[in-house]
Amino acid sequence: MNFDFSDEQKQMRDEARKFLSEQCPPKAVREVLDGKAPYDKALWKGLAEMGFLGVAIPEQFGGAGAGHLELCVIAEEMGRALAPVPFSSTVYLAAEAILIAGSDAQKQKWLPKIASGDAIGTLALFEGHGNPSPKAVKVTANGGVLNGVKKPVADGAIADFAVVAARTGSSGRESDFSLFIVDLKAGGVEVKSLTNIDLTRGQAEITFKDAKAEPLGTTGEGWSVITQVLDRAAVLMAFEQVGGADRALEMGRDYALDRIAFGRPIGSFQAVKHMLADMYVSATLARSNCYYGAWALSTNAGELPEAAAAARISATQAFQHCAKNNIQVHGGMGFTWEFDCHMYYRRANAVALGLGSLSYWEDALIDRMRKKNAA
Amino acid sequence: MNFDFSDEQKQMRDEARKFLSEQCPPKAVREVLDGKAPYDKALWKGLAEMGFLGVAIPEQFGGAGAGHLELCVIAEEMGRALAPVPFSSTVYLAAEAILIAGSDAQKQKWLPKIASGDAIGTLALFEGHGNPSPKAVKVTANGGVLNGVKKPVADGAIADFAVVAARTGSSGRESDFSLFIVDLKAGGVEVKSLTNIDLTRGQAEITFKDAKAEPLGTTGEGWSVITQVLDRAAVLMAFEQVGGADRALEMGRDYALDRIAFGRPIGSFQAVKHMLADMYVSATLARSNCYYGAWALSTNAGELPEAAAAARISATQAFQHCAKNNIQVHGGMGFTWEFDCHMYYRRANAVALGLGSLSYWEDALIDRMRKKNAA
Amino acid sequence: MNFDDTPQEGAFRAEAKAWIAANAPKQYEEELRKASLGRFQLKGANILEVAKAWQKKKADAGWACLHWPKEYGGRGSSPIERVIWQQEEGPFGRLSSMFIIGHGMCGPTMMAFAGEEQKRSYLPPLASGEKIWCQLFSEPAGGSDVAGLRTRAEKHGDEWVINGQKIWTSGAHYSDYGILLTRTDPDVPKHKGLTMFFLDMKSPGVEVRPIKQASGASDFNEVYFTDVRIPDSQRLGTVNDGWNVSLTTLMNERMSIGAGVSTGFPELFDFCNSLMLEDGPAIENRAVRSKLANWAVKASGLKYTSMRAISALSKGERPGPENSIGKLVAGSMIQDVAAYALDLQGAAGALSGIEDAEVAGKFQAMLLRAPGTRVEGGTDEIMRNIIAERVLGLPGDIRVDKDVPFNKIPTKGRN
Amino acid sequence: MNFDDTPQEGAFRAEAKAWIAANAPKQYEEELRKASLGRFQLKGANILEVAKAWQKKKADAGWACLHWPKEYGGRGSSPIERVIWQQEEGPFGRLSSMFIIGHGMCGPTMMAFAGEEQKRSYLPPLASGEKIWCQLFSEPAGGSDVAGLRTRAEKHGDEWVINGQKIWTSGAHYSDYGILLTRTDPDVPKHKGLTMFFLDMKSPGVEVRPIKQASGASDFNEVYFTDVRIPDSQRLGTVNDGWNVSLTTLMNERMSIGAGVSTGFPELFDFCNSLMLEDGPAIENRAVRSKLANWAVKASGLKYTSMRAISALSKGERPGPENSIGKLVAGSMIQDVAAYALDLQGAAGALSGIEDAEVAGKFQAMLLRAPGTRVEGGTDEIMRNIIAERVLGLPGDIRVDKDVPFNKIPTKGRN
Repeated sequence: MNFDFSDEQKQMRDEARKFLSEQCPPKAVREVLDGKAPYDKALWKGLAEMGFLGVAIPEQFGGAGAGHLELCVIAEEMGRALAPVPFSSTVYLAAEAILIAGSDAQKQKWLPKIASGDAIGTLALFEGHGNPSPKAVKVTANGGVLNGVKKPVADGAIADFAVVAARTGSSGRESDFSLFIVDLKAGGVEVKSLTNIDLTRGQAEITFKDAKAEPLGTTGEGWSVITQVLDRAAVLMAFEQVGGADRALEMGRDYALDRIAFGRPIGSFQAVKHMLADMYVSATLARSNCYYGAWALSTNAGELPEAAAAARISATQAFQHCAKNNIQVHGGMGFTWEFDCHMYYRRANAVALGLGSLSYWEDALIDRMRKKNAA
Repeated sequence: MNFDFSDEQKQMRDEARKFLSEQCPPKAVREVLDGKAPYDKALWKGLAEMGFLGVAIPEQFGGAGAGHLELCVIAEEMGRALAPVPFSSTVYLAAEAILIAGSDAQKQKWLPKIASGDAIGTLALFEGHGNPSPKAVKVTANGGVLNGVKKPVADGAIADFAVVAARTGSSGRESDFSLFIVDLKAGGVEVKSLTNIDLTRGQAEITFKDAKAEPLGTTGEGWSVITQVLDRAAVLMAFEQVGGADRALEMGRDYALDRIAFGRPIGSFQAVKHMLADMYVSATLARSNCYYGAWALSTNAGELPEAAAAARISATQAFQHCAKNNIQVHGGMGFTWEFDCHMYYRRANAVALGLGSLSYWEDALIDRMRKKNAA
Repeated sequence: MNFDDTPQEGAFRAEAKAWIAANAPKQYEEELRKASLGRFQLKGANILEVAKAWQKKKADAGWACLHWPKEYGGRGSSPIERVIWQQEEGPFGRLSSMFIIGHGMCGPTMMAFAGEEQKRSYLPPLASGEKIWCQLFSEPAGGSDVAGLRTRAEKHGDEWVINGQKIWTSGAHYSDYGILLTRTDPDVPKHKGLTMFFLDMKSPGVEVRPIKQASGASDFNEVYFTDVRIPDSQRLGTVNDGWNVSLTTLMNERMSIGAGVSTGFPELFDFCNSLMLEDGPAIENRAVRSKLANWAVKASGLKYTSMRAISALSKGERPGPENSIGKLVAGSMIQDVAAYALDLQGAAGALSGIEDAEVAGKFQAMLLRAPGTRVEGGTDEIMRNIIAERVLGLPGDIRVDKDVPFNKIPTKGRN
Repeated sequence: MNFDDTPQEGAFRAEAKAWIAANAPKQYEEELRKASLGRFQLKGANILEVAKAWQKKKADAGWACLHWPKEYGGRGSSPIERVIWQQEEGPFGRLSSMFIIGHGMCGPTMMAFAGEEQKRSYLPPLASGEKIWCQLFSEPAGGSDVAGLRTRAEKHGDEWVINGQKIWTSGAHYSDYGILLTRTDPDVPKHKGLTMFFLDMKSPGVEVRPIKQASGASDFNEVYFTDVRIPDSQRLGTVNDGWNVSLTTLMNERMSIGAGVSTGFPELFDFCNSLMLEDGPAIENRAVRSKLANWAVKASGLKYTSMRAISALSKGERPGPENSIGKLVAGSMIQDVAAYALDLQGAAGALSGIEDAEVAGKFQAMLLRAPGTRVEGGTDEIMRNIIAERVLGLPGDIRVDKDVPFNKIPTKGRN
């Protein structure tokens, strides 16, 4: 048994951390936070050059062909650095959807562009409030064109293309849904940026008016692909969340060591020590659940649905917990714009929702465990 | 506004506390805990003599005719002292059911006996696992006799009579249910003691085999009476719970002041201080909710259902929280039989269930708030 | 046990109600009612101006600072009358937020320590809202350790010269006066070398800079002092006795009960009553109901704890540190409530624009503002210490700096 | 990343599996599998006898104390082999509970500090279960402050005379030997005046009294020492260096990973899968599902944290204090899980008799036993301190007794 990343994977993590600490310091994140740029283009290019965008894309499609464990390692570092780039939408959602359901031609068209940083992609699934559910999809696909409104779409305002879930039938069953690839720069597409709590990652509303759409995968099998994509993305996003949680914990720990009150470091007060200990506990539990998710993802194990839900729940909780209590450890200073604490708090609360909320995944986990139990 | 007990009521509390500290010290509770007696008969007599058993029973029926606020005050002290007597079953359940639904003759027959300590009563509602629900009642009443099994029945093994919920129809509606008074010492009644986690208060299984039963209230209105009785009992029991919570908090506080570790009182460590502060917070919130419940109970206000549920939830949580963390403050010693901590832990977890579980009342509270909101 | 007014209370309530009905700025009532943590605005109006106008109107009719003596601009009311006023003022009371520091802390401190002439001159315009006061205690290096402040006051003849920096000063940018805690002797232990003053915020050398908060808003300021001169006549209390003076101020802060702490529960309950989830109304979902019930009893517990405190007040009892539970419970609760409201919205819960987000982004604003509530006016940890020490009588934390000269206390944890 | 054995590991696992299949006391397998916290019994059999027989059988075939050197009764196995053994032994491993202290703590301490002849004489029968050892550290006045112990050892010639009282001694009533921490110099600070010994529990003057626990059971004892004589040759480590010796013992305690901490989750999940509530199956109730999901990820998080530790072990890394999270998380979780299982049963949840209660009163027994888990082997608070200090590098608590002679430390908080 070796329930750990390999030395090569750890080396890749070190490289990614070094690269991001140089190319994506908090100052760079703040450029996007403060609205000076929609995302960090230089960083995006750099990530492509490092081979990180295509790490899990096969070599024949322009990627590094490494695998999903390597992608998990990169994801953690992206989360740690709060990288303000459309990594998750492009790599976890769009690329994975194409990898799962794309034709060879589609893979040839999009995957190399993703790996090279030339195409930003996303998944357009949601239509207003609510969680992933076929019932909630109202956008229609008819005669090769889409009509309707998607909202929110992560990184929708900067994306070149989107994988869109649309209704192709009216049987009232899951087989009513199919996926399409839409070139967002083409006609019939209107994109509007939406303000969201995480100012370092954009959200958008996309309106399709007879927008040309190319089917992705078999008609009527869209929902099954969506489910697979969400499970994979859940594991990858969980690594981002654990990276963020760890960094928030570290920030809190460092501050507790440095900051003096009542003549001694605040980290010598049990209230602060134990708060940090509890943050460590939740971050550790999340990391361990994530490792299991990574194993299931990389081996395409039958346990993936359950492992993905567990990783997602645990990492969401840990990041929210660590981010909010990092502010608390910092006291008043943690509540200033100047300190970085709030960037983690914003991100923690935003990524908790993007693939479906905590409640949604809680329910999904028990459903999956129950099925396994019955089987 | 005077959202507090009156000076006379507070004086009654002081009297009750003094009486119980003398007549019901932990040593007396342990007589029952250790199985040496099914309940404290001397204490029961004493409570009757003090007028506490009939405090809310009108004078015409042999009571003190004081009222429910006075009963709340006594209930808190009973909970504080962990009084090992059938007070709650007799006074909150049986007496209240008769007060609400009894004929004048029934009141004349039973209430004076309750007030004088000559009759122990209870409510026989449950039939196996589950919460209060008409669906769960299988015991039938036909031709003046009952058949079926009730379990658990609080204080059932020492009770002289029981108010029994039974099925008198088969329409599938609440109107199928009626209440009866059954003399448990008469024929057709078999009583079996059941072990339960609170060794200071008994539970029993009662089997009725053509047991003679006298209708209590109008046939078909049993469920409405049950609901009223449970709401009233919820407030009264919540006072017991707050009394227990307060005492557990006090025990923890005292131990934290006396016990030295690492050269200083353990109460000087923030982990212990803050645990006790949190216990104080939950006990205080519960007390305030209970006061509102007491007001609603004593004025028979339309807010009673909501107030009773809030008091019940809050007091259940507070007592469970204070009882378990009182053990934690005491460390290893708190886990010995010799220390009294476990008696509060046992009681806290048992009374949390007797009128329906926390989950049941959570659901009830929101139902009631929602109805009020819609109205 | 009852919620009824006494005849006098009833009469007072009727008078207050009638006056408010006739005079309150009704055009803002709806917006004031809908305000929630992190979301408070009046469309097309300047809140400060509206607030000042309302306060002046109240003062002119004798409804300002009710519990203050009449000669200082108050009404000489009993504490319970003040509570009744607050109940009747309802949402319009939210317009008092910029006066809370002045009325609740600076005023009482002036009343206890200023000279009679100063009181007659400074207090009435403070009561009427014509002059706004702020409180200058907190410093970057201080935090929860208020007495660890470093702003120096040095005596030069009849004046004191102030140098240093304050932080978290609410309303400093629109304040006319402030009370200021300074260090006058760094060679003695920290609590023993402090002195309190009041000063004109327009004095030369005072510079106010807004702090941008994590939420993006700016409710607080940093205030820099460069050779600011304060006449010795504006000293409050004796030299080096500032810590005791400040305790009066802080004690009065706690007296301000009934102002009410926001838990977010009423907003969440309303939201759940109208929200449809995938599988039906949110309010019928058992998981939602369980969460709501747990928050409901906290919210009602706080409400009735406050009622109990008011009852104590009406009997002439002094509310104690028990009131610390309000902020402690509400602070982390509103943070959890807001996060859960977003969770119920699914992916769209991240949207925060008034146009795009559910219920105009109310819960998103609440979430971003909430971390501040767990810190301002005493962190959760300080609140638990207060409860443990002052209510339960547990020992204080070990104070390693208690007998150490202030200038010998370390300032950095790691080298 | 994989869960696969290396070829050697696979071969070892196959050998262990085959031997266990052929030799384990299968007649108890079902009961051992169903055991849960607070509920462990073998009908019609004496657990101690069954356990000793199984341990002896293992020892005779070379499967006892795998990681110990062969000359002391072990197998000289690698840490990962020990873990594989535990996995294969499965429910039969629960029969080792009375040997854990001896094998995990006393044995390693003997190995580090006893003479060679003593090791060869005492360790093999300890490994084989023929002799059971206990650990005598805790005292009534000590609690979390282990070094605050008062049991005196005074030198008389070649012997030490012991007087005092120990508490929380697991298995003292069936133990043959014990390791004993004593105070040999009360005039120096507390950590500096301790000395460690091992002794025959049948020595004159040793009296063992069972402690009745809050749960009603008696897993622990008090041990009284009255003029008990121990030869100086049974001293472990130098005089007054007992604290350092005890650290070896306690460090080895933490090395015992993989033993697994009980969270109660599998039991609760099974229960919910079969339970019918008023309105349908419990497992379909959203409130139940939400609670289950939160516990599920804690349980799986602990499971995979343990897997990570085992992987580290198999690479020759030493597991660190990170393992402290297991007991911390599981302790309060099992208490909450048990309380919730009762809640789901409604009023009948209070019943605890095997005949009358749901699932034979398993959760009731768990609830009553659970408070002990939050205390034994280090309270939750001590565990958080360990994580904060040893993992995160935060400062230790302020030690007011560090430089104070032991006999000058106060013993009572209030007068």
